[in-house]
Amino acid sequence: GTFMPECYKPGLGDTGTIKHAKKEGPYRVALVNGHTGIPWREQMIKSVKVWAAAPENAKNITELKVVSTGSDVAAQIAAIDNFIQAGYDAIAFIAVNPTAFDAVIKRAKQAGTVLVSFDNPVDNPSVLRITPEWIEFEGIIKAQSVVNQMKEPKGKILEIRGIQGNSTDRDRHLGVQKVLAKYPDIEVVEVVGNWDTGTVQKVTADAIAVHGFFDAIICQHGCRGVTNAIKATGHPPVPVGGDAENGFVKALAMNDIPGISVSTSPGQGPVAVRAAIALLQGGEFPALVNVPTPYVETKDMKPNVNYFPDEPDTLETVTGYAVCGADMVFTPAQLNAQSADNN
Amino acid sequence: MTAFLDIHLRRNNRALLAWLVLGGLLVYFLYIHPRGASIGVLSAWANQGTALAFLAVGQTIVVLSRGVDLSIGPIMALTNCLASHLVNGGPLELAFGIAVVVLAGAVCGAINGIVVVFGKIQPIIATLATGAIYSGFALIVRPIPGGSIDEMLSELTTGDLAGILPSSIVMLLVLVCLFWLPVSKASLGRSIVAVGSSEQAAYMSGLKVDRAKIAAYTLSGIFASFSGLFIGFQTLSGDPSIGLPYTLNSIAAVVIGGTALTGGAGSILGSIAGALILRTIGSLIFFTGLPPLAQPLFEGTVLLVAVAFGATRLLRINNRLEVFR
Amino acid sequence: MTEGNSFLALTDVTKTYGGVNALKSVCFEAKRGSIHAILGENGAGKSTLMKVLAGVTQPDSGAIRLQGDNVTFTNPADAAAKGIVCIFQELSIIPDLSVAENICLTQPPKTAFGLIDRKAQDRLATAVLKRMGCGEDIDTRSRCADLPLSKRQIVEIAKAIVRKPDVLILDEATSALTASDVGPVMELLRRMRDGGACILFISHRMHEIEALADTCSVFRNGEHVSTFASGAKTHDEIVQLMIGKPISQVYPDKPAEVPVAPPYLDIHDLRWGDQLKGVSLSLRPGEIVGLGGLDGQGQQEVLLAIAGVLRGTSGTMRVNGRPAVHRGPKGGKGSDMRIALIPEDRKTQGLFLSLSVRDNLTVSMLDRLSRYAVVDRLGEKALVDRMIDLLKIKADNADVAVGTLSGGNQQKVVLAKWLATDPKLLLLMDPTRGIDVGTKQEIYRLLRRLAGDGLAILFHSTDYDELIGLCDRALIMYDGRVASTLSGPSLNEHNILSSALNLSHDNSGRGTAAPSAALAEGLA
Amino acid sequence: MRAVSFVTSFDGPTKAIALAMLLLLAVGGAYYHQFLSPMYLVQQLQNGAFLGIVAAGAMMVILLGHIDLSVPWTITASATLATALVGTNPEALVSERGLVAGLGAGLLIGLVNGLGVAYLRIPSMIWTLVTNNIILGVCVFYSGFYALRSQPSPVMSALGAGRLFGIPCAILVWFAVSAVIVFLLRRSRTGRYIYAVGTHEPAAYLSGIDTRKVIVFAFVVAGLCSAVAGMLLTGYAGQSYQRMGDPYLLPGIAAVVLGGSSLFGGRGSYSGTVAGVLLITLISSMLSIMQAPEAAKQICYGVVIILMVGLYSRATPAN
Ligand SMILES: Nc1ncnc2c1ncn2[C@@H]1O[C@H](COP(=O)(O)OP(=O)(O)OP(=O)(O)O)[C@@H](O)[C@H]1O
Ligand SMILES: Nc1ncnc2c1ncn2[C@@H]1O[C@H](COP(=O)(O)OP(=O)(O)OP(=O)(O)O)[C@@H](O)[C@H]1O
Ligand SMILES: O[C@@H]1[C@@H](O)[C@H](O)OC[C@H]1O
Ligand SMILES: [Mg+2]
Ligand SMILES: [Mg+2]
Repeated sequence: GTFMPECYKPGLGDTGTIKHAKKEGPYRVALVNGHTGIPWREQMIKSVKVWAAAPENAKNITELKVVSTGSDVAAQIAAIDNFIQAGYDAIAFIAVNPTAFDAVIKRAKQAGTVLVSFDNPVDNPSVLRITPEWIEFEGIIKAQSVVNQMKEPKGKILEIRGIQGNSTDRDRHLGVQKVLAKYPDIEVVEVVGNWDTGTVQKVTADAIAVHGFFDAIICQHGCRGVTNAIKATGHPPVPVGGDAENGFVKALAMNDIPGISVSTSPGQGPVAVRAAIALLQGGEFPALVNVPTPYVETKDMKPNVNYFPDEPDTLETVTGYAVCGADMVFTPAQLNAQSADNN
Repeated sequence: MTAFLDIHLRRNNRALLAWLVLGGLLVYFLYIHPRGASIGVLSAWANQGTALAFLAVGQTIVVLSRGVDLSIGPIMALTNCLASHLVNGGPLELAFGIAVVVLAGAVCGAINGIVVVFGKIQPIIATLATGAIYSGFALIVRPIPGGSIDEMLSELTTGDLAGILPSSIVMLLVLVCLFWLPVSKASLGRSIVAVGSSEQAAYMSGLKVDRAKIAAYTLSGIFASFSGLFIGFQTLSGDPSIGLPYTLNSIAAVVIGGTALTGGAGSILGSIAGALILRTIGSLIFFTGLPPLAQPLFEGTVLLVAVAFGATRLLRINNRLEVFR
Repeated sequence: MTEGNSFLALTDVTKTYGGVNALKSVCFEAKRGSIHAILGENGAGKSTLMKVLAGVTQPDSGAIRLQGDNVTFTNPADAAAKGIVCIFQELSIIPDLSVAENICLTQPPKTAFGLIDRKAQDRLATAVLKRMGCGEDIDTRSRCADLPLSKRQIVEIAKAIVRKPDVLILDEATSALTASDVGPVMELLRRMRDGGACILFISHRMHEIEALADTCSVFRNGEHVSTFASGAKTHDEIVQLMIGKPISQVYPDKPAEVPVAPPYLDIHDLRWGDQLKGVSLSLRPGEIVGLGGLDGQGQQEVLLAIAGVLRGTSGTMRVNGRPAVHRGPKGGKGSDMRIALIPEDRKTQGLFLSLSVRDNLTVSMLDRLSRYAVVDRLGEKALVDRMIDLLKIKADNADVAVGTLSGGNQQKVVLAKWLATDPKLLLLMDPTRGIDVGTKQEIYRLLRRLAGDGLAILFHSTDYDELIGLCDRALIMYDGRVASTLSGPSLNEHNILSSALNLSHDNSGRGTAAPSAALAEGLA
Repeated sequence: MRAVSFVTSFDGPTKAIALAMLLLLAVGGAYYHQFLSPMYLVQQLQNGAFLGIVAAGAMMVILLGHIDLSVPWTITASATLATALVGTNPEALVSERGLVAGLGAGLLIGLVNGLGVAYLRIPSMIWTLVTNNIILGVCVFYSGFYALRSQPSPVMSALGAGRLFGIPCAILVWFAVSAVIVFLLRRSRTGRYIYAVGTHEPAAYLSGIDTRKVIVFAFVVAGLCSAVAGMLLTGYAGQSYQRMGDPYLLPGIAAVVLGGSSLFGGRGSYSGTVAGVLLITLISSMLSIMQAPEAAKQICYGVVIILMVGLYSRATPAN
């Protein structure tokens, strides 16, 4: 059977399994992040380090190297190449672009380096890819919940999209379309919020000023901007689907705005690193893994569980994946304590 | 060759300094690299700098004419997206595809030149605007990353030559020699420099100022298309937003390479060194023991030191009026 | 005037800039094989006419005929293609290119592959410079920006003559040349004339015109006033044509003796790099002291050092009795020193060409014109009016961009802006370059009056005539030192010349005939 | 300096932009009559306030012929620092220390920018790029050690999100900043110096202006403006967040140039900058509402800039 199937579920359109030749541990592992200056990514890095520092995990790791290369794809490819050259056993990475890595994946294969691609995965069936199922994430879970929380499934919905030209945005949008297609009485107004709170807030406020009223709002990221705009324009509280940043979840919970917070947790980082180690230990994985998608609707939100009144608004409230084991959930305190003093 | 590619560098030693710094950084990088110096490591190192180096070359030519090209990243992205449709198939198709891609880069560059010259618009804003337009077209050509590019070409250009030299660097130098060297030694190159040094004087002297500027931007577009092609060879695909981090970095490379943004003098080779320096700084974090959250700060600081080197010229100035040059 | 043999003819050329009539229905013609001098006050329209000829400016109306054919030029390249080459008043040297590259800028010699042949280019440039008598002075490989103004002007002339023009226009192209350089240039121009060229020569130096011109045309207020054969009119008659009234004495009388007073400026053993090798001088209030010599002997550097622009100078400097340490013009203009520096190049150092006359006039004294850092606009207006009045600046109004004024009026603005600061020590770097006799006379009188009011004036000039006519004393520099101090009767051409060449001026020193002859011709 | 005109007479670019905006509203209004509603228009002013304040600062350095590329992380860093201090001092007045610290951060960054450009003579385009990277580095590093708070102080909230007599306070802040800038440029000595240094620095130096101080001053003002925008944006969004400054850099520069300022320095009017901000804000809002695809937005944005700037650069030929 595959490794921890309750956590590493085969993804939609899965194409078999992945297994590598077993290697003796402990291992040298690298984590290659792309974009810098994004809280989710920082929390992801901290999560990996908290997890790797736990004695039962540390014993399998001789070296854990974490680098962030920024948004230049050439730099990210070079980072992976260098870790391959340097003989690292496994590399987990968040690709800055899903299609750019075919050549380096080939080189990894030749060198016998295990690659795990997560969060924004590559489009290459020969590496283990761990990702939320974005169509399900944004559609079946978020859009459906928003529709369900509407008084009746008709009227106008505002959909706030992410950065254009990005495949994640496209997949998430497809998810929304798929669900809303079932409701002929729902009209969708699409605007672009670039995953940026301030921009989301402006476009939401503008859309409200022009359209007057929306029956519901679906937002990808930066969704605190939606609740802000609702408040500022005096728009009546309507169901809002959004991200899991503390600020947004707080805003839903504390203002009784119906809605749902859906997220991919930065806990994906350790989930991916653990998979890399398991692969080295001979574990078998579905080639495409869909991590579960945590979500919570407003009515179920609880302080210090789903949101943290004393933590910053940019904290990702879902700090890990409970189904993936007790060691995959991190408290804010643990994350904050994670100092950055060794590699 | 330095002499040819240095276009009246006021102090030739700025480009030389850039190469020395690069040499130092590279040696340090190879030293801390667990694998040490090997052709694989060298190729990976060269590959990650080549796309930026192509852009830096193009940017330098525009800067020499006292312009600046903020559309260089978008042209790179647009040509990369085009390549992901066109650079596939048999040898003829490949040749045709590459020709179209380079032509597209040239056309974008020429449009920049025309907007600057006939629109009488300052280069920064003109190319900011055309850059937005090219980005729009890149999104049309390829709404999300994808497509494919010939793998054989990829291996040829990103691998090594006989296990000695990274082929990317060789290709870079060959293309520079083919496309810029003849220009720099002909009247056109001199006109570009003259315009950058003093546009009014060039005009009064009866030089074809407009033609020189358009040529500079066109060359920049051509080098941007090489960059788009090369990143395509590296990634085997097209991505409409691939150019984003490149535009400002190409300017940084030019400055680090010793070319003054005030035009008229500079060094193409210096800019290549500048580009490689920038990328080597990025590589250093792979194997230093830096905490991950300190890495961006480290990169910034090294960049700061590299840039602050430029200030040492003040120490040699004894006539305060020369400060303003 | 006969239409027949004129090579170049302009008819009814009119050009207006806003309210200014720069050219009013000008008819003008010039022949081949002749040097045709163009004279006129600052702002008479000389440069505008030349710009029309050279394709820089398009006339509002009128026609240009070249060898009988109507021609229109939309840019300088057009004009050059027809054989008209102009050396503009604002130089058109490319600063970052080398001397050789500048000289061969438009038609570089090419190799078989169509690339520039650097060796041939160097040879060509060297040959031209040699013909101009400065074969050794200028290294063809040096960057033009590093050359002093006078050398740049040589390159500019060389650059024009290698193009073998049919019509060569020199718009004050000799204004920055030192006497020693002028001679060979004149000789060259004569040879070109003899070769059939049509040369239009603008200069405010009357002796150059007398020595060179075959024909003279005088312009006044945008109108062509008169054309006559050189020598047909006396100096005074020409001046009268130019300014519309007779002018008697160019230089004001010198006071019998300068009032005794402690020196305002006292410099001892000033050194800077290898350019100043121990300069000592002192200057009393009320004194006008000239600074002369061959070009590049440290005259500019002395003034820059006093103004605090140079770093790393040694020696002592006392201003008003107190040791002076200050860094730059800002410190210099402070109330304890009151130093004003009129820089060498008005376009790049003295003025903000795109800003208004008003802004230029007040920029150096805004600190005194404002309260709590807010500019007092009434006070400003009063000052501007006063300065325009004092120097008789010809401008439509104070709001026009200073770049639109004629060269002479621009120079007056530079002077005015510093006089407005009420200086006690005035450092002038060749302030009358490109300025007409009338204006020169005004400036000389003004300076003398200011000296009379107690101002100390240090005056660097490339025009020896001026040193003799205006200054109480002249310091002649040679190789970073003051070679001699001349005053009274010993302040004469001969002594200036021999000091400049570092020959003792006591004996007749005619041994070195060659350079002296060249110099003498320049001064003639 | 005559070029500075605000209330008395509007210059060419300002008028051209006003016309363009009327045209835009007329065409847009035909699709959605709400584009003409006061609520929508006031909202555009509010949306424009952040960009407007950034552009005011950008203009100061652009008038000198320089550029400030550190805007993104100056905004983010000042906001991050401000909220971090607010978070640890929740009492009402004490928490305003955060606001002061945020503004101080902007000032300090501006000072560093200015010192590098003026005293080290490093080209601003590269120096401010470097400082931007350094600040990013500091912010990422800092967040590794501390649990940062992200709430704005009461004053920040009031200014960023509150209303006074029905007018969003952000607009009033923009107005106040504008008043200061206009006064500075038109009436103060420093304003004159800015135009002089921007026109030709060596001449300014020889005129007895300490050009270095003028440059430093302009960068400090720019840094302050970025910080003010950061404070407002934090109040508006109810939180600080990383990369919050990213959307303001290029539009800020574009607005200034659309408004007729020359990137070579020495020329530009503040009214043009305001008009440029409004045009950019309006276009991007209207295109967004009309659900134009991203490609069309980009192309439209580029074409508008070329048309407008091309139009008046041809109307007023330089020399
Ligand atoms: N007012 C000024 N404006 C612009 N640049 C200046 C100015 N004053 C000096 N500089 C130049 O800046 C550089 C650094 O100045 P430097 O430190 O040598 O001058 P300084 O004599 O120490 O004066 P200061 O103490 O004012 O810095 C020098 O190369 C100088 O030419
Ligand atoms: N570009 C311009 N814009 C406005 N007015 C101008 C411009 N160029 C020249 N003028 C005006 O035209 C008149 C003639 O100027 P021009 O430069 O031809 O004089 P000039 O005879 O060459 O004087 P100078 O001996 O001082 O060089 C002057 O009043 C001048 O102010
Ligand atoms: O998955 C996303 C992650 O990649 C990004 O960095 O932050 C937001 C998340 O939704
Ligand atoms: Mg003239
Ligand atoms: Mg100092």
